[in-house]
Amino acid sequence: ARMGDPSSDAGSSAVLSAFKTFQLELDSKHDKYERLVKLSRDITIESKRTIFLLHRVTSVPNVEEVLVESEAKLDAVRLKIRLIAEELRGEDLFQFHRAFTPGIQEYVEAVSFQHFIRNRSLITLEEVNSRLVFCREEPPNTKDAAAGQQGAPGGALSFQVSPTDYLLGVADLTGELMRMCISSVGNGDVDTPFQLGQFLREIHDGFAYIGNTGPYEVSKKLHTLRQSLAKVEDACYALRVRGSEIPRHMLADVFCSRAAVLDPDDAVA
Amino acid sequence: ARMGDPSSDAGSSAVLSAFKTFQLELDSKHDKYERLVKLSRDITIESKRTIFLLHRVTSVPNVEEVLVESEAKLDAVRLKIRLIAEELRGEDLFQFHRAFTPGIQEYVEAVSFQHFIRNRSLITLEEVNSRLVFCREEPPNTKDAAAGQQGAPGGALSFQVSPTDYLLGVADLTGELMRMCISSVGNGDVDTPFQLGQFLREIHDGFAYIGNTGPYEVSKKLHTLRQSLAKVEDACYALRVRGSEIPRHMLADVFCSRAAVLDPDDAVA
Amino acid sequence: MSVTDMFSNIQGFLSADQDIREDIRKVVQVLEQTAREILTVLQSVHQPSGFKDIPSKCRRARELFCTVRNHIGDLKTKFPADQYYRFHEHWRFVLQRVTFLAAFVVYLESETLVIREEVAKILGIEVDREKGFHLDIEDYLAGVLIMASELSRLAVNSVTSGDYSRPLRISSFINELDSGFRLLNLKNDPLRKRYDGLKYDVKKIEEVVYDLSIRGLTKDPETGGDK
Amino acid sequence: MSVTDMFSNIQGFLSADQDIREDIRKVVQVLEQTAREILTVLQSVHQPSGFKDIPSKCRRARELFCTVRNHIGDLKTKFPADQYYRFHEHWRFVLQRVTFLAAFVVYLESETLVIREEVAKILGIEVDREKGFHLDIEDYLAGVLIMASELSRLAVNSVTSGDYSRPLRISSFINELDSGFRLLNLKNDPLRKRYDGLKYDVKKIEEVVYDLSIRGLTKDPETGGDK
Amino acid sequence: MSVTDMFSNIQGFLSADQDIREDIRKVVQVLEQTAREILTVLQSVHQPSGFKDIPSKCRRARELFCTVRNHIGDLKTKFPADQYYRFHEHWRFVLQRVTFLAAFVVYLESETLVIREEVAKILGIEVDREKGFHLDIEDYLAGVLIMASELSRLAVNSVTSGDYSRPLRISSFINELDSGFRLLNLKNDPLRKRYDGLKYDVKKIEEVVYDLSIRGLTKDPETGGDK
Amino acid sequence: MSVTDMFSNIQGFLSADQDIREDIRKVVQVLEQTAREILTVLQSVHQPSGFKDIPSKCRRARELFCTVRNHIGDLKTKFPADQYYRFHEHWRFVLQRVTFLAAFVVYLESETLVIREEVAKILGIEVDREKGFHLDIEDYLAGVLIMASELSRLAVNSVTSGDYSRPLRISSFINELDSGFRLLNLKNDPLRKRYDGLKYDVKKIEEVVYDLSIRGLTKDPETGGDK
Amino acid sequence: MSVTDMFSNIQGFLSADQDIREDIRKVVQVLEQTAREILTVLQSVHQPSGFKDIPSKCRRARELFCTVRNHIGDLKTKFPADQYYRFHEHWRFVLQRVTFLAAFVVYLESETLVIREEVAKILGIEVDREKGFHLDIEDYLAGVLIMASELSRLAVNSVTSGDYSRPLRISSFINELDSGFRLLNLKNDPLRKRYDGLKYDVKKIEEVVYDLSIRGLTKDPETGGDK
Amino acid sequence: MSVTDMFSNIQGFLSADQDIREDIRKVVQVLEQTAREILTVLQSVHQPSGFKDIPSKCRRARELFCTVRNHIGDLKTKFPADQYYRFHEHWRFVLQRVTFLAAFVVYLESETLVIREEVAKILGIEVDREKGFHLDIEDYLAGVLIMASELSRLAVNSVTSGDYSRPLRISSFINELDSGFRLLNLKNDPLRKRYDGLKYDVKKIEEVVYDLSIRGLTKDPETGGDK
Ligand SMILES: [Mn+2]
Ligand SMILES: [Mn+2]
Repeated sequence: ARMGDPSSDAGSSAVLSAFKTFQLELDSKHDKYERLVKLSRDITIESKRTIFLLHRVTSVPNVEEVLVESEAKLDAVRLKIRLIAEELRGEDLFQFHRAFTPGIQEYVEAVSFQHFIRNRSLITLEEVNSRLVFCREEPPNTKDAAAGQQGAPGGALSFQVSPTDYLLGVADLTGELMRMCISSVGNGDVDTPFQLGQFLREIHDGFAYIGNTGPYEVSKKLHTLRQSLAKVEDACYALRVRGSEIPRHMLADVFCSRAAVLDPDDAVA
Repeated sequence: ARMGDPSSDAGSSAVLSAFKTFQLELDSKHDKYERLVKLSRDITIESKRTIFLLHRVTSVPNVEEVLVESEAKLDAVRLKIRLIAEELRGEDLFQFHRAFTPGIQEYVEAVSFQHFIRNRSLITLEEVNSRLVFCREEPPNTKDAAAGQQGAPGGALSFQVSPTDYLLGVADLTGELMRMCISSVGNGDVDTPFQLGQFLREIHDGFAYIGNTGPYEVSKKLHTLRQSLAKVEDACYALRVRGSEIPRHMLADVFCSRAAVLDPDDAVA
Repeated sequence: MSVTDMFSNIQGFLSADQDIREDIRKVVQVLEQTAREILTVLQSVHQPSGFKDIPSKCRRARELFCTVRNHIGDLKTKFPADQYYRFHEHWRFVLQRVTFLAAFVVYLESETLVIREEVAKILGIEVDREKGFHLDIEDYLAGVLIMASELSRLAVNSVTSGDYSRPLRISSFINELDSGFRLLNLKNDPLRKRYDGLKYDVKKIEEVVYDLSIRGLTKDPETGGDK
Repeated sequence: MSVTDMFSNIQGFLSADQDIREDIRKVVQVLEQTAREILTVLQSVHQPSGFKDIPSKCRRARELFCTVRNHIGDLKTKFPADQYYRFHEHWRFVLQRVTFLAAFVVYLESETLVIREEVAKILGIEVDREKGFHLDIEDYLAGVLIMASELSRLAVNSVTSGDYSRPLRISSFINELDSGFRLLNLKNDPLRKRYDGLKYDVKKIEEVVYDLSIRGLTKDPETGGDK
Repeated sequence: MSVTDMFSNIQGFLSADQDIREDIRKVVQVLEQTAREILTVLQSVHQPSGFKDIPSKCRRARELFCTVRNHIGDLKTKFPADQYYRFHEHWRFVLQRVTFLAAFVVYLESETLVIREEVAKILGIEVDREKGFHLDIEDYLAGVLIMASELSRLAVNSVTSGDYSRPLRISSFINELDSGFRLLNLKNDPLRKRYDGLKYDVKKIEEVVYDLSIRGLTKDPETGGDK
Repeated sequence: MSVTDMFSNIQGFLSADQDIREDIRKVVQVLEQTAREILTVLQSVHQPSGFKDIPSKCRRARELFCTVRNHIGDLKTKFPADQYYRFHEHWRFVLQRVTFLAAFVVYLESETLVIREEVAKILGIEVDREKGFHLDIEDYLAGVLIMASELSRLAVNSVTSGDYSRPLRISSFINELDSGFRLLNLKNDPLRKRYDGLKYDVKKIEEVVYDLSIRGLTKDPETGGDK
Repeated sequence: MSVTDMFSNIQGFLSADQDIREDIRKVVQVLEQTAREILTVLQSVHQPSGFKDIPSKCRRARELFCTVRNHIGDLKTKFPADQYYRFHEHWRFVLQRVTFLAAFVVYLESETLVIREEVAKILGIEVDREKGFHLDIEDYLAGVLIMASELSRLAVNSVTSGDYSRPLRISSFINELDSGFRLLNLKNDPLRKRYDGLKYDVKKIEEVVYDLSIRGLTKDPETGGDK
Repeated sequence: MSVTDMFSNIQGFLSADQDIREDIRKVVQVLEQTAREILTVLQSVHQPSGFKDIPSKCRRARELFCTVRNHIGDLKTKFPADQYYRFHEHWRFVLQRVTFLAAFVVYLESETLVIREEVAKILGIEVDREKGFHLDIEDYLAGVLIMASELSRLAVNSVTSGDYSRPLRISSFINELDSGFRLLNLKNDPLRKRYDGLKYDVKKIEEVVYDLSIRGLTKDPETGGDK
């Protein structure tokens, strides 16, 4: 049962053949890990692009169009997450967690940003996860038979975002909210900044409540979060202060649309 | 007497003309500083080259030749130090200390290395400084008249190495001593390593005595110094241990010269 | 070739490299000096009096760009043409500065965004790496972003000088720039950080426009038309 | 669900997680204490006197492995069985230590490389992840590498104790191990770093063998050697 | 001389040096305390009430400068006169602070830039190095830059106190200062870094002037202004 | 005594020490949890809606301070009374936090600076070290400085919520605090660094007051007169 | 009490504290000086000549410990007895140094491990915290570990000086020490790090013994038998 | 060209750069794999059995260098030829490794120092930067230094295998190499650090030669040697 036994003639090959099986095991693990890293990278890139796209809502007339387009992009991302879920079938999810956590966090950031734009509220972890349940019936370009074999009997394939990844994604979301706030102010949109201020304060208070009881990565992001909040509060403040100067009768005109601000002919009714 | 006085018409030019004189003062200071930095760099390079040259003593038959060559190199370095002394005539030496300290330290390292090879002892600060007194009579390629004007009446021009620069140079010397020790062992020279060990221990004890009462830069070098000492002590140890195996009757032959070790015909008498 | 000869050769190579870097540093230093002079010329547009003779300031700056071209011409001779990236860090910073200055001059002259080709021409360098000493995209973009920040300051000072229409023109220019940058997929690199600063410039300019519009100052005082 | 509720939920999760980690830490601490005791038993083989009764030391170590098994049994109860890798970092270090100790005992007993299955048995754990608390392949290999380093020390001390043949056997054992590891495609991970250390162990042992052979001490003592 | 003797000698030198530094540190500490007191006196000009009696505050500060002169007189006795730069770092910071305070007092009194000679006189020191304890040009300039930053704050608080003309005067003063500094060839040293901060002060003051002008508050109050 | 016996003894000492630290850590953890709860209650004053019922929030915070007192009471029992400074680092951070919270509550209630005696009373501890578990001066000051930063945020958010008079009151409070701190001779320690932050808070609030006054918003809206 | 009065009070407290620290620092400085003198005396045992008169060196060191006791006696008067841990950091380092020196003297005299009680006696301090200025366990252990490293150097230099039996005795002493430390449950603190260094000392000494034994130098030269 | 079009273009450039780096990384990875295989082949020369068929091992290594050439050929296609230094860091490490392997093969075959031209030929690359993908001097020298360390190990193992003449030849080879490096004026860069290591290799080999000579084993075995 032992290797390297000098009494056996094939002793040398015992150790070497053991290491050959180790090699196989290590390689297959590494390969899976690498595949997951690649998927994670793709997810990160696509999520970042979605966020970029979503920032356009502050400058285009048709918000719904942007939301529809972002939904299509996020669908593509979810197909990638499905591939992760397939890789993890039967595995201990945490064994490969480090491989895909950056992508998942970025997805949470993107999907929660979209959710905020649509609903002005924070998407819950349950809502995030509910979009990551994949039916067996619709595998993209795969042979139904093979997929069926892999699937749990009668069950759907699903991916569970961990609370920590959710938290980290939401922490990054606050940076995007800050950027959106600054853009909104620039574009003369006065409602969004105040909504963002309120919302960001709630998230900030939530993180303050968790404090340093969460994992280290969360605490690390608290500083940036606080800076984002300060920028948004400053922006709201600036809007209020400047708004105080508007003659009452002009108010409607000034804020009726972005065009009003830019078109000098309409500026004074 | 004040600038920017709004009552005066030429107020604007008062500030600007003041700043023009500031510019002249700053520029001349910076220029002097830069000239000193360049001199220091030249000194560093030439001193390093001298040290490189001196390391050859462990591998060439004629040590004196190397010493003579190194002396010529150090003379050239001293001419550069003379130029520094000239730049500093009438100045506060410490105002420009940072500009030339690297070069001076490297010179101390080189000259003390040479001194050790020749005398197997530590050059003193006084000895270092005594070589840096420059007679007015022999300025290299300068008009005698001009030099005469600058010189102190009847006095010689001199440069004083500060105790700290001396210390820092000696601290670096220990690294070179360690390298020399390793090379000596490699070349079958058994006396030098023991002399080096003794000498390095004395320097080490000296630095230990000064401890952290010196400037920060000195304390910083203590660790490297201790490592160098350990390497030399290990080398002496190795020599002793190996030497213990030599049959008594062989001793003379083995250590009579480096050639003996390398030439297989002479190895066994 | 003996080992000794070979190592002597090698030492030659190493020394040459150090000399090159020293030479480059010297040229870069005088280039920085010239860049500061151009900046001083252009800075005066922020002064109330400065608004009057922008054209003459631009002419003066254009003259100084001759010196820039000479220095850069000098710089090119200091290292083998195909080792641009080996020494890039040495001139990167100053190249971004002069790009900013070129972009600022062009904006002041024509209120348009200078294209990379034109910056290259002003600096006497190339756009295509293959053709010689060139202007890297990242450096061009960095220069443009520095200008954006200068324009937000200009918008503020225009108002002080009583020019109420310039901020509106700056605003639409900067907005266009911002849209352009949004198209880029910037990594978390220095450029991204600079770009994040652009949003504050946009915001500042919009606040000026806002201040003007609530006071009815956005109309052209004389003729009511666009400039 | 309000933002506050959401964060309360998560806080609940985090607290539970922390409690689990606290429990694990406690068990790991006593496990480390036992590991240190086994080490103390085995360390004495480096002493000149220690060479005489290696078997009795191994027996004593085997007894202490009972305690190890109990502690690990305790550890298993502290977290959900299918979340091994979530808490892996907590016991990774100590698991590598006890693997080393098991491998060392087996080497001392039989001069063979312990296989993963046997380590698992000694520790009372599994080899396959699916079957329960198991021994990760990287942790097994790390433990083996720690032993290699201990063996290079043993080679040195064997000579001191006058045993000149053991270093030769250790040398061939370590060489075989080295060949085995060279088959593996190690990434830039901790294991790779540890494996880089193996080179020093190999070199050290080679030098011991060198010292013996230059003195003619490598010959078999029975058949006409020097000693 | 033995190695031990050599090191004893040097140790003697080092101890003496440390004693000097200790003495200097003590005087510098009380000097800093006085500087803080002067600052407290002058800080009150930022308060709405403070604008009324600037002259009396300046007088009070002038009195405290007597103490400063005494402390500096004390400081001079602590080290050999010709080794100013050897210990420069110890008092550099506080000398810049008191220069700032002197410059601020002079500005408040006369709205002019204090010249170096006058700062030296206020502090009881020299301008020329040869004549004794002197004010380094870099330290003088650093003190002036600290004042610039204080003036940008003063511009803001002037508006709060209803004084709309002071920001305009500060603006033109600071602009002149900025032009002056742009003449200097600053290296990448601390002064350069401080000067980079001046840009923010300039910008801040420009924004105050902007706020005033867009509201028509920059007109002379006597001749038909808003107020 | 044999070496082994001696080390066994020592292990006894070390274990006892580690147990104390473990106990302290546990109490500190729950104390931090309570502190975070109080913070959550008080944070809501930054919300527009939060301004309405500051008194009720303060009452709620006061209730939670009961829990704080209980936890600290518990903490005192965990270590010998005369070893406060041996374990100081463990509770230093949380003590500064709860001091900040106490100071903030008192400010919200009465717009005054809480004195150390009162903080001690709120936390159920002593002021004098000799009398028992006490509040170190440095920790008290650190807590006060954290509050200053919170107040600058409050000034900003007050304006957003339409309360234009609160920033003026905060401004004069912070100015008084600043003068107080200027009396202190702080070393280059963490406290000094925190105090440097106060300058930014002062400036920030001054800018808020500036923004209000240039728009004439500092006047009392009802009566139209100056305050 | 006004804010100003309160801060004046506080300044009083802070000054007193700073004065204490200043006093402590001064005594610690002279204590360090004496420690360095003892070190210089003891360092000479590494010289080939030094081996001859170890006893006289130890006597000289013992004399200098009188001075140490005086300085520490002085130190005790500088702060309230029950605030040992408040100022611990100031003397911690030097206390570990003199503990090392005491341990080294005792080793050189008797080749035994000094116990904490004896160190305390040599230094004129207590073992029990309750009784006065004492020697903390961690500081005692740190001092012992510094000595271990010095002994590994001594083993090397003994061989160089031709003393082949001392390394064997050092080896068994260090092994015993190592076993002792293995009984301790050290946290990831500075002591743990130092202890990790002990492993290298053990290995280093083993290699010295190895070098001696492979050359047959471990045998007693006079009698020719095994020891 | 509109601003939008221009920025779209730019985005294209940026993406291309990232793709290039990704491609390079992939090729470098397989190149490292091949390098490890060659190393495994050559390592066996350290084994006693390995000495017999060095030529066949070298032939096998030479075959594998075909694969190296293919991979490097592949690498060249991944980026524009004149941007070598832009991406240098990506392949620097592996290029030093394969240079070492080439130098080692050549040494084993002919006991000469491979010149840069020959390494370049073995790797299928250029010596002159102008001609294409080339071998930088620093990388060549680094590779040679890695080989020196391998040779010191080979000297030790030669003795173990009973080959007493090889260490002498290695010794004179390494001495020549050392003299060569002494001609270089190395800065304090990575190369200098590696070169410092060479001294230890020299020392190690000299110790082997020394061991052999005091035993009279340095004579040619055929003509009257001991063995
Ligand atoms: Mn983001
Ligand atoms: Mn050196």
